[in-house]
Amino acid sequence: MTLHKARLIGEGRPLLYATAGLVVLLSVVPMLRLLVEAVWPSGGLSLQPLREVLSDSATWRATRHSLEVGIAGTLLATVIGSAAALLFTLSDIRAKGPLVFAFVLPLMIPPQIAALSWLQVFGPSSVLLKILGLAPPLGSPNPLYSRAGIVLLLGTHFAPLVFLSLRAGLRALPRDLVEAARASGARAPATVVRIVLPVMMPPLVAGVALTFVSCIGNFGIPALLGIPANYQVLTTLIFQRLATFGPDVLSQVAILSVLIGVIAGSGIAVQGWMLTRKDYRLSGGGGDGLPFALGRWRGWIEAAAWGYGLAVLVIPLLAMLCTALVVGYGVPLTVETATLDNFRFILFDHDASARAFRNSMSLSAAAALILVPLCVVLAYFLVLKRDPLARALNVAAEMPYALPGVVLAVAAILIFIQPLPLTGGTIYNTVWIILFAYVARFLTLELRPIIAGCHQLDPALEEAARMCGAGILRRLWSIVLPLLAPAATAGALLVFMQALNELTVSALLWSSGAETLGVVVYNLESGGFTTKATAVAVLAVAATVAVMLALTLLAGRLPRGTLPWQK
Amino acid sequence: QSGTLTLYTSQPNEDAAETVEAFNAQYPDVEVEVFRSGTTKVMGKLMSEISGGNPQPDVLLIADVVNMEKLKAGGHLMAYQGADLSGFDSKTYDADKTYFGTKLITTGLIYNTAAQHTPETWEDLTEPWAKGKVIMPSPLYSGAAVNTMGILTRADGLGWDYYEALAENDVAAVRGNGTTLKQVASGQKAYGMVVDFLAFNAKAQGSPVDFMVPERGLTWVSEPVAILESAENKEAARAFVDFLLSKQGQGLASSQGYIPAKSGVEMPDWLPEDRELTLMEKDAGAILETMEQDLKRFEELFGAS
Amino acid sequence: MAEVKLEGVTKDFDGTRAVDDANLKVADGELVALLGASGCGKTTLLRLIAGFERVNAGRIAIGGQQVAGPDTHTSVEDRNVGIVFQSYALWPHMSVAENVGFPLKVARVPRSEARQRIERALDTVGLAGAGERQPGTLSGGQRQRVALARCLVMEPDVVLLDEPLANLDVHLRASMQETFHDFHRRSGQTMVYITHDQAEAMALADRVAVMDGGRLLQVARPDVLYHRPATPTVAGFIGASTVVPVFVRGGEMQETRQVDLLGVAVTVRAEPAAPHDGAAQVMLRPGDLVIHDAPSDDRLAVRVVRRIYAGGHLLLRLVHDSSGAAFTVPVAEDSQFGAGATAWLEILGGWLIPRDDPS
Amino acid sequence: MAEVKLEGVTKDFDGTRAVDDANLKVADGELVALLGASGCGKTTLLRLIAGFERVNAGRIAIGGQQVAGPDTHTSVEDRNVGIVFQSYALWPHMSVAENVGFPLKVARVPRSEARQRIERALDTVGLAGAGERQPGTLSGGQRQRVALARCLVMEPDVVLLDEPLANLDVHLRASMQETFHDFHRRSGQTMVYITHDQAEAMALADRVAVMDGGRLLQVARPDVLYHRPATPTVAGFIGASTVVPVFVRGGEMQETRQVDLLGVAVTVRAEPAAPHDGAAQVMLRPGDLVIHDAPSDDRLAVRVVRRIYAGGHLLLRLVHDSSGAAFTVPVAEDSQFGAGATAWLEILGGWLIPRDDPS
Ligand SMILES: Nc1ncnc2c1ncn2[C@@H]1O[C@H](COP(=O)(O)OP(=O)(O)OP(=O)(O)O)[C@@H](O)[C@H]1O
Ligand SMILES: Nc1ncnc2c1ncn2[C@@H]1O[C@H](COP(=O)(O)OP(=O)(O)OP(=O)(O)O)[C@@H](O)[C@H]1O
Ligand SMILES: [Mg+2]
Ligand SMILES: [Mg+2]
Repeated sequence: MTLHKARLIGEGRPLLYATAGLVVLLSVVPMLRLLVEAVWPSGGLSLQPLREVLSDSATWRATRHSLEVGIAGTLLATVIGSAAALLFTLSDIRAKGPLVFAFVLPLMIPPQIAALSWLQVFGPSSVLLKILGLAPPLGSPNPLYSRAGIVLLLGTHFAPLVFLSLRAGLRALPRDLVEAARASGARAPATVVRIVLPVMMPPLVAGVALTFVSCIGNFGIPALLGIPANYQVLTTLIFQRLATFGPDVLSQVAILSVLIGVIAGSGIAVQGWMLTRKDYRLSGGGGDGLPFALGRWRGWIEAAAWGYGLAVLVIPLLAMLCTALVVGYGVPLTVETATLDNFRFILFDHDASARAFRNSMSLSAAAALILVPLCVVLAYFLVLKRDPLARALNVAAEMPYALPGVVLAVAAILIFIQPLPLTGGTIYNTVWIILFAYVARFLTLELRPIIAGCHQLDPALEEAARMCGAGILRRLWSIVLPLLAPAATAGALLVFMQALNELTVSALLWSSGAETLGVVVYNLESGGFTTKATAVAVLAVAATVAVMLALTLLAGRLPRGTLPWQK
Repeated sequence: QSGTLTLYTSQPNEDAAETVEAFNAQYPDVEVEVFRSGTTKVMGKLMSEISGGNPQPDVLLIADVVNMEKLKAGGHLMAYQGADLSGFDSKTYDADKTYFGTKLITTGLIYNTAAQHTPETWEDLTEPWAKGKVIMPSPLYSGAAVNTMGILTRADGLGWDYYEALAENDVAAVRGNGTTLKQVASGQKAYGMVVDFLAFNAKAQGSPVDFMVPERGLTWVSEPVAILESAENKEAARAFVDFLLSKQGQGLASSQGYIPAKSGVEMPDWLPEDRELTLMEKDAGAILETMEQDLKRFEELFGAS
Repeated sequence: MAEVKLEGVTKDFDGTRAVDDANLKVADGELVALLGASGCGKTTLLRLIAGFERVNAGRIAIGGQQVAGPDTHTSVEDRNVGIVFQSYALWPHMSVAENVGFPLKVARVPRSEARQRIERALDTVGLAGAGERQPGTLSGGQRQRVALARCLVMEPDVVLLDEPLANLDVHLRASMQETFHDFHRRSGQTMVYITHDQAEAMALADRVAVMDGGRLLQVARPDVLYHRPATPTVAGFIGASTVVPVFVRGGEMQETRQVDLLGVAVTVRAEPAAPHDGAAQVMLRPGDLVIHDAPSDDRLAVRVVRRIYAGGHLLLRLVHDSSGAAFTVPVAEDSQFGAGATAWLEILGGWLIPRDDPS
Repeated sequence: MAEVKLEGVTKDFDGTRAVDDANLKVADGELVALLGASGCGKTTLLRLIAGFERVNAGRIAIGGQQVAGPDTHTSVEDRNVGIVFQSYALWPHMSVAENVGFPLKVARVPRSEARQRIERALDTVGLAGAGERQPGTLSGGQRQRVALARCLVMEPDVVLLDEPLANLDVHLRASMQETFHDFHRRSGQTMVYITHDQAEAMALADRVAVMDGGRLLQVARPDVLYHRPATPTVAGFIGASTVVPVFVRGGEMQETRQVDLLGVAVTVRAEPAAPHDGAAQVMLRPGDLVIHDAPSDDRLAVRVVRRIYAGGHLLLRLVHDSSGAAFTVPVAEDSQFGAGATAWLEILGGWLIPRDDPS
């Protein structure tokens, strides 16, 4: 018996400290480095930039706008995402697997492409509307260029975050809790509202918090739709500051970033507060519940679900395909104009693309795989051990995701531009700095669902393993991780998809040989090769689908319910 | 010449690659490391590196002088007195020889070939038939657009009245040239202001767009190159600048579809036969000086909400 | 209030038959206890009545209305059945009072009335004042009582209880049995009550249904089950008993038979229709056995294998070595039979079990 | 194998005291049953011994090693205690065999040996062949047996069982009791066994600890608990009994006292140190009571409130109206006392309860 040791270090302390150290490095250090930049630019204390930014009315207008679209977009995403999660998990809707696919994949469609394709479908040049004779005249103002348009795009683009998180939670819902409600006379709507959703608070709130942070930190959508309407949010304001590049630009950017961080952090604080008030531990396992029968509504609801899938996945995807299959942007796709040249070029003639596929695939997969154990350990200490250190890190973990990617990249540069202490080596100008930034940035995407999963764990399951003599690593690996598998996969999938698609971080961090897909798309695009750029994007979606299908082949070896699209 | 030369540039990828290739044909022992991105991102990266105390590039090749001026003011640029500037208009380079224009990238009019009208002048964009159908990059987010705004608002007969008229005519100001091109090519908008090479690339690929040189002339930037004070391989850096300013270098720019800055070099083939190439007057110093007020003014004009 | 009627109800779970051709009629106001070994299908049968599972064959009617059949399936909400789950099924996000009050909220019972009824229900299960606590902080038995209160409060037509007292101590168990008894008498509700405790089943139920391997073996009044079990399994389930193989040697009376029981001649009770010869099985109750410390012709030599203290008296576990038959006989606390000793059993009577178990 | 020693162990949960100054020594190889009402702190005490909770005060030693104290806390993994959880705590992502085999995997037992031990354990609990099933498809009792097997297989120094038989039917319960008994004898392991079933506690345990409101009221051999309970609560917990207030009127012998019991004079057993006068309480067992259908001076008039069928005999619930005292008396199945009738109780003896319950 190791009494002495037990007294000195407690249960799993070294593991916690190691994890905490990593998280500090990933989340706290970049934020601190930015703070230093904000008030200590070029080696001396200066409050001038701070005063300037805080007294600028543009700052507060952008903050208000950020909050407006952030909250409204989150609400929309929550409604869509949770409705879909409930329908696809608890109802007898048909073709659940394909529906889940159709619901998750839009995360892979760059929102600007979705927006453009909608603009096309509902705009002056719409083939469909032209046939119907409903096409608005060329040049008429488009309603998507507005606050409402931004909210719509944010809501639909980030709905999968809520969806995946909630679906992972719903799969652990003990059958008898629903049955007890129904036996109490509650019908499906009352059962869902009064029992299912409240019990599912942890994953739901996790999804909502993630969405909120994503909406606040998103740049692409407000840049596309807000700039023409001169509707400025914090992220576009930061970009503007960088573009027009006044004196102390980095300080100003740092201060604005901190502002975003504060908003995101308060979202997480609200989340923490909501979850500590009540008890959400579920005992007993999930079970194949008797799904709610939709009855005569089933046809209509299925039509609505597929209609939504059509709008957010098929139309943008077709638009991408149409663009990638013609020689020049704007050329209508006909038998004569169709060509595979773009794909041929990307696949065979463009070394950078091949490298980028390799890099992005391995970077995304590596980030997802690194984050799973990291987050499981952190969530374990946070939720099951109620460790104060882990709690403190919980909020910090959010920051790198809330910051605009450019800003995180700036922070990464500031940290790693000087040779590493002790070793004297450097990861600057290598893929490793991108990996660092990815792991830091997407930490929260993995952490939120896993924390939610932890909230629903029956503590006795872990205690039983302790009784068996299993040490902490053993328990985490054999018991906690498999039980959290659905949440972990949901998170890993989010990380993988977001990282594969990501541009803003790697745009500043890549170097020759370390291109990412985003960089290649951007470079092609800005050289005027939109059709080729789109071909890359199409191939990225195809690769994601391939990865998901490959996972399906592994499904037999994974704990039940691990893959969101599995039955 | 040997060693590694680090180049940060906002040139399109293909062009940058060709430039490096041609440079290497002359200096095979210099290994050129290229970081390419949009001007904003290149500058963001560079400023972060400077702030972190370890700037990486030896040579910087970006679209506009405004950023060069700021770097110069910060003391980050090295003067290269020995540069061969014969044939270069003095407007294209810094009098202190810290940066040198390498080519002229112009902004003119673009239109969708399916549109009813063909804009011939800058003023056409304020015509009633163009109302709501015009798009342009916003100077708030694009350096090239700042430049265009600076030139047009200083031109006789245009001035701020012109921008007011544009705002009246519901012109959309978007993030950059890429968006502008796409919107016109896809028919969302009919007319726009855009940089030349994007329009010609698109046209060459078959997009239903065409480029128009307005009667008054084009606005332009000179894509300056500069050597950083902190450059580690100044030798190679000088060689690189020499190459860009040389006849071959300028010829390469021309063959890539840019207007060379050095006189006596062949013009690119896209230049219309029937129209004289005119570049509008430009005072970079003045533009830089009033930039902040101008941006505010622009924001107010186009500030819908 | 309603009668519950099952006809030929069958339920399969991917291949295994959980309930097999069950026929049962629970009269209006009757309390039927379902008794059976673990895994015999009791919970499944209850879930079929409640409507959580669909029947594979057969019909179920509640109050004369068919609720389940080849092509009918009324959903749970519309059956007005109350259920107490074996696993409690308390909602973790609600306080105790909210859990109990949920059926009332669904039924839109006015607040003040709801509050009263919740308090009454909590009082009934001995949890008055615990309304504000969270289920997660309750002990196992406390949780079960909350589940009970939640069912009581909704006053349904049919109440289904899945081992509602399994986690309670004797004390509370006895008083909850009283509660049930009173509650059942007063409300006159039809109840189906699962238990694995035969004493509880006999004490509470009007009739007891004994289940085994998905089948209902016998449904009868407690005393009938006790004295005249239909199969060896039923005999084994109800009260302490030993079932031994015998050979019937005839019998003069309609209701008795002479049998050869492990070499000893015994007169046992039997059904009139029972055969007058051939192999059969006889059930012996502790009351049929007398233990002696000396042999005799009509006594069976057995070995004492264990003395079990049972409070105020001892139980002796006895084994008849050649046949392996085991007996449990109560003796006084100061009995001198020690483990390993030999004793002699006198057999006063028994019951000739009429049928074999269905295989 | 190890002795377990608790000294002054106390545990609070935000304000409420779950375990209060518990002192208990379980000798090496002893089986102690923890008996008590729902919510009295049994599970908490077990979790303290296992190491899942930290003590607020007091010490716990296992095998002479202090494992919990003011500033020691050995973690669970290092205590080598086996636990069977009240809620089973099976891992849903593992098959039955994997659940059972987990402790062996942790201990790096070679595969082939592990397979054998798993099979043996499953066989012991009557689940041979169920190794490949998923816990989610098992019935309640089946799950409990898997949890049991998981504990058996790891052969720990100390085995802690939290109501391991609560969900089993009598049949299986009796046979599992045998299993435990044999297993305990063979392995000689120290065991602490929570149950709310006093019959089980008395049948299995070397000593029984009765708990109430977080306190250990009495720890003693089963027959001592039955005949000489220390407090009214203990008396109520062990076997059927009635506790009535009496007035002591002296007594000649050391071990008996004369008392006035609801107006009737009775001689009861008592501790030598028991007072010779004053108010006290007496416990009456069913064996102390004889029921009559005619009055007499030394008989108590009571009302029959319920007849409970108990298999082969009836239990009569009797109430003495003026005092409210309730009695349960076994009578023959054909007894003529109907509900509502009046009967007369003769009281043969009783036990003078030495202490009151701690408040
Ligand atoms: N969803 C299911 N899928 C597959 N098999 C099931 C399922 N539910 C129950 N079974 C099986 O059906 C049989 C009957 O189970 P049931 O839960 O009805 O037993 P029970 O009589 O209630 O037992 P206990 O007293 O242990 O609760 C068992 O063999 C069980 O394993
Ligand atoms: N984690 C906890 N937080 C707060 N109170 C608790 C907690 N765990 C137990 N309690 C309380 O402590 C007391 C003892 O609980 P415990 O679970 O030990 O009872 P028990 O004797 O095992 O009951 P049962 O027989 O019903 O399982 C109860 O009042 C219970 O509500
Ligand atoms: Mg059951
Ligand atoms: Mg307990």
